[in-house]
Formats: sequence, structure tokens, C-alpha cells
Amino acid sequence: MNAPATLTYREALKLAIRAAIERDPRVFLMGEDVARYGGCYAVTKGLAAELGEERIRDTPLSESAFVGAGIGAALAGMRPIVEIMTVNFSLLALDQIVNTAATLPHMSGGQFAVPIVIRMATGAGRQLAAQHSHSLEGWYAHVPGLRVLAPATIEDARYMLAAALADPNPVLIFEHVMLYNANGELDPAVTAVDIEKAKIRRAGRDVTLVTYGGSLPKTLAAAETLAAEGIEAEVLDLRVLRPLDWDTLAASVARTHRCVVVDEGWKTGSLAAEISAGLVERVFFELDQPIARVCSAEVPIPYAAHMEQAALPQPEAIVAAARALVRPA
Amino acid sequence: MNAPATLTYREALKLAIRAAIERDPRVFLMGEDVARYGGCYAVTKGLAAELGEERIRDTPLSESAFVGAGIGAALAGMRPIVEIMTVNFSLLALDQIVNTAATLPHMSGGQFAVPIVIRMATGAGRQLAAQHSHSLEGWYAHVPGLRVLAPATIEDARYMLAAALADPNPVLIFEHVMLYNANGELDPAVTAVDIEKAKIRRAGRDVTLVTYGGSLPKTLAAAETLAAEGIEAEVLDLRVLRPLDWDTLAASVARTHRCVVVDEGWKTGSLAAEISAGLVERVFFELDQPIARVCSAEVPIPYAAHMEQAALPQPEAIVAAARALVRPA
Amino acid sequence: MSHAKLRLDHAHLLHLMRELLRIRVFETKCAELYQREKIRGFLHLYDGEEAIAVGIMQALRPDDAVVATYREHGQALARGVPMDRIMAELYGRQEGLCRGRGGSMHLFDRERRFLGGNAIVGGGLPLAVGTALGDSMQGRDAVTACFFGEGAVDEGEFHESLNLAALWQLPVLFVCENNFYSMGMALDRAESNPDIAAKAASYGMPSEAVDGMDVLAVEVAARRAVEAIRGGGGPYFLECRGYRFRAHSMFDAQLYRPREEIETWKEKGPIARFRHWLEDSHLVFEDEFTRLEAEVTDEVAAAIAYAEAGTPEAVDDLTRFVTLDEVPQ
Amino acid sequence: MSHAKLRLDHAHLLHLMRELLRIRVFETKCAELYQREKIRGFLHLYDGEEAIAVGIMQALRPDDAVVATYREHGQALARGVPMDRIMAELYGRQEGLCRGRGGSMHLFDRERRFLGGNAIVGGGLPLAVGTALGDSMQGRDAVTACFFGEGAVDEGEFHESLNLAALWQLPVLFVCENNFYSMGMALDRAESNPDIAAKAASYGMPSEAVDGMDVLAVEVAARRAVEAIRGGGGPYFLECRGYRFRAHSMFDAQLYRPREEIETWKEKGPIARFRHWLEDSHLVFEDEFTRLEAEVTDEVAAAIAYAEAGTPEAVDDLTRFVTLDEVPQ
Ligand SMILES: Cc1ncc(C[n+]2csc(CCOP(=O)(O)OP(=O)(O)O)c2C)c(N)n1
Ligand SMILES: Cc1ncc(C[n+]2csc(CCOP(=O)(O)OP(=O)(O)O)c2C)c(N)n1
Ligand SMILES: [Mg+2]
Ligand SMILES: [Mg+2]
Repeated sequence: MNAPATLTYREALKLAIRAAIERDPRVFLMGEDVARYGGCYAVTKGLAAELGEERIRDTPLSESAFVGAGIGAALAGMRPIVEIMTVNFSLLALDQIVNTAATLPHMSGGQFAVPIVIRMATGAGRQLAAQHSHSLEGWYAHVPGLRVLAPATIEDARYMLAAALADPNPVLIFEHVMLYNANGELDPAVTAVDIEKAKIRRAGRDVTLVTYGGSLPKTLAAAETLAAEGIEAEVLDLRVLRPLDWDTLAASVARTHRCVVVDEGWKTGSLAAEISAGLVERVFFELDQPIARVCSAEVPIPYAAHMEQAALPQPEAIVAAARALVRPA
Repeated sequence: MNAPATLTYREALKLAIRAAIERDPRVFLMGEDVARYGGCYAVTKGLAAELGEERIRDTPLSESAFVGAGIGAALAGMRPIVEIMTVNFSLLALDQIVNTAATLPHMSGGQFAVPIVIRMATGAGRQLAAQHSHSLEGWYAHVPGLRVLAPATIEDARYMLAAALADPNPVLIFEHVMLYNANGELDPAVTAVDIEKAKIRRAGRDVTLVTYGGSLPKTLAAAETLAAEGIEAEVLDLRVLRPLDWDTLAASVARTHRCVVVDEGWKTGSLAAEISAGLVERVFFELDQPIARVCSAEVPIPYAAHMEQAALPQPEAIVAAARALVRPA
Repeated sequence: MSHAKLRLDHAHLLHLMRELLRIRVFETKCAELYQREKIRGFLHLYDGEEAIAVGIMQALRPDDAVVATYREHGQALARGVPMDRIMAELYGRQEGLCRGRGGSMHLFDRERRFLGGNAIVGGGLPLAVGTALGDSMQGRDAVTACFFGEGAVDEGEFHESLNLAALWQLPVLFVCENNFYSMGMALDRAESNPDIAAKAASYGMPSEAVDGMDVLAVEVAARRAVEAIRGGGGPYFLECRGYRFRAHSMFDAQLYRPREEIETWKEKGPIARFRHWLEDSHLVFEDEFTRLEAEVTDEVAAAIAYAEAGTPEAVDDLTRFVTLDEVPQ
Repeated sequence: MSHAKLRLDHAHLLHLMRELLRIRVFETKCAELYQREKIRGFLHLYDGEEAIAVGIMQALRPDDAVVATYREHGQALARGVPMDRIMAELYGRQEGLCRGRGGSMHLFDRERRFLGGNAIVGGGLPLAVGTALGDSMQGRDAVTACFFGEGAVDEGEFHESLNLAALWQLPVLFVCENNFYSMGMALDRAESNPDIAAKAASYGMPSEAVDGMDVLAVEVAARRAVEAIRGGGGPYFLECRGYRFRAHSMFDAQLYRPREEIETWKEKGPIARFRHWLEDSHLVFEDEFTRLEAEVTDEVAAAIAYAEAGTPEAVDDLTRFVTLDEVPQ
């Protein structure tokens, strides 16, 4: 199959799903409105017609049951992809994910693997207000037994799924709602990606900007602004939120001696906190300045556009945080 | 009512509940097996007979519904205390707590308060294995709109509830399962506690040991061992996990220049990470050494005693971490 | 049309007609304003279902409570929530009901005991059980009307909440707005037993299915139900069968249902039908309709003007209301 | 006793008797070993309910799957899980089924497709729906037997799972072990409609209530149900009515039920009753019982010896199996 040269993040995800289902008879996708409606963010649009409603399967509004059913199907030899519309509704399935999927391999003394992939949208920016704008991927990154991915590029959107399906452990994939329409090219030479390593998206010597998912474009924009001021920021895309790639993280910060972590989660108890704490444990004596965090304000995300934007990390805040580290007053 | 001079943590909680219900007709307690069974950890034993089954109310096994019902009752003018047996089952009610209780005041533009108190047991140590041993209070401490308490002493067990009920916002109280049998005295001069401030439980100049809840006794034991080695550790009990009392934290670490955070949560993404990151933001230049964390191993807690103990923070590990900071090799 | 035991006086009939029209005209404008990007986020319109909210609200008293869905403009308007403050909320203005924090999915009005717009499917049911519990514990004879779509029937919260309400004989009027689709999922593809009223009856509560496009039928049923509830009969379930004429939200190609199906239902539309009946029965005359339409059009225009003239909330107030200092009375 | 369509040959009757006894004698020892602190954590005994697991398992094939509860020693033994490896697990030994990681509440046996002990009430139901889905998607005619207590009926997972199984016509045998109490909560205080079989029928699946103290009745019903399921009839629900003779777990003063009630039920006990019937019918003779008892006592003694001789898992292996390198086949 020839991937088009230029495509959206959404199309990349769809290519990945189609390819996975065509390649392996054990793979199927289920979730709310994935078939006839075409997916709440249109990722699976048209796939049911192509692949059949056995393989692209509409479920009732029963997050706990269909996620649990995915876990059971994985135990029975299938390779399910379960789509939860958004991370907000995943709270209703959290018990199944934490208490069943994540514990079962260990609790059974290694007798059972749970090779399930759970995809969901995350993040804010569409004025969907307090119950539809969470960024809770950091919570999942807390749980032993899970692997947690955050594709931020077209390439990762296209290829992470195959790697996730090859993993014998439960893998969660978080797709930021503001990325679905992002456009980009696929390098035809690349046909797979790892789900182990963080990646430097922009090299720089003065400060490391650590981020992931929907905050990557904002962070890259901030790096451009900083460059215009003569500050060369390195932009590190975590890609894998659990287990964290500490080698890449520590090496970058050991080079730049300064670090800003950008994370759309609420600041207190964010994944950004873990990045900061883990770096302090590893490269404290390399740090010239405290590690800074640019996160969401501690507020249920409000509806009004100006208020929502004020609550979220913005390039200006990233620039300011980096500048304060590189050129302290 | 004359509180006995010496009592258990469990008895202190019971005194608090009885006093609250007797004082205010709007207060009642509901949860699974709180009435006829007497509470899964026997906290409410006998209270239903005393106070009636209207005020000490058994619910069906429906965590989402009865927590939601508590929220609704709070909106209707009651002051409910909802008991979830343990934090492990609270995942089934998490949607109600995060998406309703925590968001409603802000989302309604301040029109509605949700004055509910939710109590639950947390933690490991009783060989209850992977699904009954979580320490997820750190997750709740991530959520704007909630106040999160972790009474670690008899005094806090006795008096935090009244303060929580007086708070117009949702308050969560985490009771560590290993504390219920702890014994102690109540100072008759004390009749109330604040739910704002952390507390120094032991003064020391060489290193700050930050902890809370079930890890406090272990941390105090570690401090004794350290003292015997000539290391004076300050032990800081967070008490309030959200909002964190940064003033007390920063002041202590600014004095000792070294810090170990002890937290029974899994290390990655723990509340301990937030303490570390937040201190780095505030007192980085006061730190002589990296902030260390002693947390649970990244494993679903195993059943066998020796394995469970190996997974949990222990005084020896706290001592080792503190010693490494005070007397680096 | 059915009209047993109903005051069929002229004023009441005109009132019903006005209420239906207010919703329809208001929402027609909303769709337009969405295209013009005055309104953003998700916008779920009630076109075709107006008779449900209007019929139900006739049976309620001011001290009763209403728990709404995210498709709640109609529920709010019929409850008497001021149209201008709703529109200002959709504009994200400080003059909005929730000062722009809630938006279309989260309308709240303390004065009218309108407890919100909930965007978690099924999330409102536990809450409604709770307000009913709180009211009954305080000896009030208020009723809580709880609206939800038939999609909520799939969720565990439905089951837990119906059981709790029936078990404790609480004053809840469950109003299922069965429009036969939850997004793109047809009811009979989501429920093994699509007879919702029968399902509700299995919890041991009185339950009826009503023609939700017949405002008088809904009013009659609602009055009967509320009377039974207020008389101490415990909860009551009304399945109101209707149809939504428009897309689920503003983005929806409606691939999941044939155009003819929509057309067939539109012919039974609640407004056209009521109007024809009133005309055929010579109960209301042409010029009265014309006057009504003009008045409603004016009211909507005034609401838009109010919203247009509104001011944005100050960004400095972003975190206001995340926690409250007292319980609003 | 009922025995329609059953092979009532001598060998089979003896086999049933042996199976009942194995559970009873094993668990009597467990209680003793708990007092001696050889076994720890929560220990939920099956005393009085043995006929349910034994009866059900007669109808299953080795390729069928079993999803169990935390009260699952009897379910495991009846399924053929080796007694010595169960006991070693209760001892927390490396030789235990789960290498000491699971304990009493989490027995797993891959070879016998015994998918665990689940300690979240209701947590196993979605899983069972999933194994049935996976089996049916792979064209296998295996059945999943899903055990749960009547307390699980309160939970949302019950509702979601029954609906999904019935909607998709999946091969699940739902086995409700109705012992009329969930901890201290009597069924009729927890369910507005305590007729569980009727409730299950409302999902549109065949459903029966069975005398769970009559092993032959359970076997007959199970065979009928499994035949229907394997014939493509979709899920089937069996409510097996029994009673637990002992405390809920090892800590329980049983204040919630009168002693006479326990005594009344004990007279109907599944073992005494079956034995009397066998004797009265001259189907099995005294010396055969004596031999059986001796053999079972020996098996239990051997299991204890095996566990006693077991070794603790190496602490260095603590985090082994948290994630797996491949899917065990
Ligand atoms: C728990 C949850 N799951 C999924 C969604 C996404 N969602 C929003 S509306 C909707 C359809 C609900 O249908 P129904 O209850 O019938 O109400 P209707 O929209 O037809 O009025 C879905 C699936 C959600 N908001 N909450
Ligand atoms: C979700 C959840 N809530 C509460 C508990 C605590 N708990 C353990 S067993 C039990 C009673 C369950 O009763 P039932 O389902 O009837 O099974 P039985 O113990 O009678 O076999 C409870 C409440 C739990 N384990 N999981
Ligand atoms: Mg609907
Ligand atoms: Mg039971």
C-alpha cells in the first residue's frame, strides 16, 4: 500500500488501523460509534464498509464492559484495539484497565498476557469545557504493567499502532484532539517506529524543552521564537510516557543544563512533575537552574475561548520560562 | 463527651463521625456495610444502633451511584459523609468525583457548592494483593476543586472530619489500613485541627523527610535510627495532600538543604514527584543534594508477605536514602 | 391527541405552543450562530424533542429539581431559565448563566433549581438520586426530574441509579428522552432489549412509554407521575419516544440513518402536529399564532442582543470558583 | 433430588461426592491454617456453596473458560486445578499457581483455562464477555462460565455485561452464586427487585433459578444451559441459591444475620443432603464414604505438605511478570 506523500494525523491513524486489521486476522477494533458513525473524530470513517462490522465493531455506551471485553478477548487470543472516545470517559473503564489489564500478568505469575491496545483522544482546545477537556494520560503513566504512548507526529500516528499490537502487554495510545487535522509528510523509507525511545525533534544547546503529544507543536513554535532571540532550545518529544526513556532525557539535560517541561495536564501531580523529579535524581549536579514546568492552570477547563486558552500551556509561557532559565534576571 | 485518654485511630474516627452526626442534622454517613456489618474496617461499628439507619446508611454495591447520590444530597443541602470501602473501589466512582464533584462549582460559575466528604481506606501491608493494595491518593491530589486529607495521627483522625465538613468544597479523606489499630493519646486541650498546614512531627537540621499517612510511623522510625548515627532528620507530615502547604515544605528544606520524600504510591508519577518538582521550583538554590524519593516498587502489590514488604517503602530504605544525602560517598 | 385530565383552557394551550416555539426558534438561531462562529464547542440541538421538556415541566413546582443533559437548551428554557442568560452563556460571556465557563453543555441556574447540563452520558442519574435523597431526608416533598437519552440506558450508572432510587423509594422522575439514536448507534443495536420502559419496570417502579411528540400526552403522563411521586410512591419512569431532526451535534454526516426515516418523523413533528390540532379543533386561530411567532422572534432577538452586548470574563478570574468560600444559599 | 437427564451411574455419583468433599475438607484446613498464620490476607470460604461449583463444572469441557471470584477455592478445585498448587499459593510459595503473587483471591491456571480470581466485585463479568467474544470470533464453540455473587448484581458492570452478552449473543454462562448476603448486606436490602433470575431475563436471555444446595439440580441446569449456549443460543443465566455457612471472610462477627438462620440453612447443607440421599437411595454405601473421606483427607494433607515444603520466591524477582516479553501460549 502506497501511503500518500502528504496526509493528516487522522488519515495516518486510519492507515495504521486498516493495515493492522488486514495483516492479522486476530486484530479488530471496537468502541462507541466507530462503525456506522465513523468515529467521533472520524478516524475510522469508511473502515466498517471496507473491513466489515465484525472487525470494526460498534459497542453500546458501556465503557467498563467493552474495555473489559477487550481484555477478555485478548486473553482468548485476539488482538483487540479498543477505542474509548476520549480520556474523559475512560474514567468509567479505569477499574478494568488498572485492576484487570495492568495487574493480570503479574498477579497470575506470568501465566497470562493481556495484549490489548486502547486508543483514546485527549486534551483541550476545542471549547468543550470541563468534562471533555482532560489530559489524564499522566495518570495512566503511573501504573505498572501499562505502556503509554503519545504520538505527536504523522509518522508516529502511522506506525506506533503496529508496534503497540506487537507488544504482549496492554498499551494505551493517547491522540490529542488538536492534532487530528495536523498535516505532514510520511518518509517512504520509514515503515516502522519504536515504542521505546524519546526523540529529539529539534537540536539545541541552551535549554531542553521536554514535551509530548499536543504540546509538541506549541513547543516547537516556542523554540523558533527563542531561536530568533539567540536561544537554541532542544525539543525533546517523550513519545512514550511509560516507561520513560530516561537515557535520552538525562543526556539532553546534561548537555543543556537547563530544562522546561511542557505538559497539558494540571500542574500539580502532572507527568511534568515526574520528569522534573526523575531528572533531579539523575542529573542534579548538571543543572544550572531549577527545572521549570509549563502546565495547565489548576482549573476545570472553561468553555469561553479566551478563558480556555488562558488555562492551557501557550508558546509565550514556554518562551518566558526558557528565557528565565537561560538569561536569569 | 469526654474522649478517653488513650485510643486507637479507628476509635478516633468513630468519635469524629458520631460527634459530627450528633451536632448537625444535615450530616449522615453512607456506604457499603457501614451499618449492620459495622464497616469493613469496623470504624462505624455500633453507630447505626446508636444513631439510626437513616444517618448510618448501608448502600448496595454501587460505588458510582452512591457517591453520585452523596454529591446530589450535598447539592440538596445535606452534609454527606460517603465511605468508599477502599481506594481500590473508588475507581468505580472516579467519574462522579472528577467530572461532577470537582467540576460543578466552577462549571456553574460559582452557583453550586458540593460540600461532601468522602472517606476511604488506602494502602498496603495486609497481604491483600494487587487489587486491594493501591495508594492512589496522589491521583486525587491532581484534581482542581478537591481538598485531599491524609490523617496520620490519632489527633488528625479525631478532628479532621469536622474541618472537612465545614469546608464548602468536596473533601477526600484517606485512612491508611495499617493505621486503624495504631494507639495514641488525645491532648484534651486540643479540640480542633486545621486542614491547611503540614506539620513538623520531629525537628531536625540535617535532612527533611517528607511523608504522610501510613508512611509516617516508618519515617519516624527511620529518623530514630538516623539519630543514633548522629543524623538529625526533620520529619514533615503533609497532612493535606491538596492543596499542598508549600510554605512549610520550602521553609524546612531551606533549613536542612536536603530532602527525602517517602510515599507509598508507585514511584513514577507519585505525589512524591510533585513534592520534588515543587521544591525544585521553590528552593533549588538551597539544595545541597538531589531530592530523593522512597516509594513503592513499580509492581502490582504481591500477596506473599516477603514480596509485599519488599515492594513497600521501609525504614531501612529511608535511612539509606537520607544517609546518602547527608554523607555522600 | 390525548388530553385526559388536563386543563385545556385557551391560555394553557397558548402557553404550551409558546414554549415549544421558544425552543425551536431559539435553537434555529443557535445553529445559525454556530455557523457564524459566535457559538463554539459542541452544540446539541433539541429539534423534534421539544414536547418532552415542555410537557414534563408543566408538572413541576419551582422547588422541584431538574437534572439535565448536554442537549439541554430545551430543558432549560422550558424550566423558565432566562433565554438571554442562556444565549450569553453560549457566547461565553460573563453575563451567561455560568459566566461563560459552562457553555452549551453545562447550563446551571440555581434560582430555578436547574442542576445542570451534564456531558457524561448517564452521569446525571446518580446526582438526581442524591438530590431526591437530600430532599426526602429533609422532609421536603420536592421531586427531582432527571433527563437522559436512551443511550444512557447502556451505562452502568443507569442500573445502579434506578436500583437505588427504587430501593429507597426516592422522589425521582426519570425522563428518558428516547430518540432512538445515541450519536450513530440505533437503539436496537445497543440494547438487547430495546423496550426501555419494560426494563425500568424490572427495578420495581411504575413505568410508562409516552409519545414524546405529543406535548399533551407528555404533560398528562408527567402530572400523573409527579402526583404519584409526591404522594410517596417512590420513583417513576417515563420513556418519552421522539426523534431528533438534526445531526447529533454540529459535525455529523448522519450516515447511520436514511433520509426518509428523518422525513417520516418530521411529519409527526411536535410543533406542526400540535398546531394542526389546535387549528383543526378551532382552539387557537391564525392571528394568534402570528402574534406568538412575532413575540418569540422578538424574545430570541433580544437574547442575541443581550449576548452580543455582553463582556468577556476577566482572564484574571480564571481560577475563581474552582473552590468556594461558602455554600451559596 | 432432581436428576432429569443425568447419568446417575455409581462412578459419577461418587465423583460428585468426592468433589464436594475435597472442597469442604480443603477449606476446613484453610481456616485452621489461617488461625495458625500460615495463610494470610483475605480468605473467603465456600462452605455451604460447594454444590454450585461442582455442579457447574460437570457441564464444562477443558477448552471452556472459567472466570472466578475471590471466593474461588471451590471453583478452582472443581475445575481440576491441582490442590497442592492452590495450597502453595495460599502459603505464598514459589510453587503456588501464581508463584505467591496472587494468594487466595487470585488463583489462575492457564492449563485449565481458569482465568482468575477477581477481587473487584463485578469485575469479572466484562472479562467473561470478552473471552466469549474472542472464542466466538475465532469460530470456537467454547463457553465461558462466569461466577459472581449476588452482590455483583448491584454493580453497573453486571448491567453492561449482561446487555453486551445478550446483544452480541455470546457464549457466556452467567453463574450467580446467590448466598443472600454480600458481606453484611442482605439481598432484599440491596436490590429493589431481589428476583435476580427475573432481572437477568429482562435482558432477553434464558434465565433460571436453581437450588444451589442440590448438586444434581445444578448439574442438570448447567448441562441444559451449556447445551443451549453451545448450540448458538447466546448467553444463559443461572441463579444458584445457596448460603454461606461461615463468616464473609476471616474477620466478621456476623452481627447482620441471626444464628438460627444459619442453622436452618446448614440443615439443608449440600454435602449432608447429598450424602443422605445417596444412602437412602442405596446408591453409595458407608464404606465407600469412609474410603472417600480418607482419600480426600490424604489429598489435603499432601497439599499441605507440598506447600510447607515450598520455597519463597526470590525477592530479586519482585518485578518479574509486571510486563511480559511474549504472550504465553
Ligand atoms: C460516558 C460517555 N460516553 C460517551 C460520550 C460521548 N457521547 C456524547 S453524546 C453521546 C450519545 C448519547 O446518546 P443519548 O443518550 O441517546 O442522547 P441523545 O444525544 O440522543 O440525546 C455520546 C456517545 C459521553 N459524552 N459520555
Ligand atoms: C467493587 C467492590 N466493592 C466492594 C468490595 C468489597 N467486598 C468484597 S466481597 C464483598 C461482598 C460481595 O458479595 P457477593 O457478591 O454477594 O459475594 P459473596 O461474598 O457473598 O460470595 C464486598 C462488598 C469489592 N471487593 N469490590
Ligand atoms: Mg438518543
Ligand atoms: Mg453473596
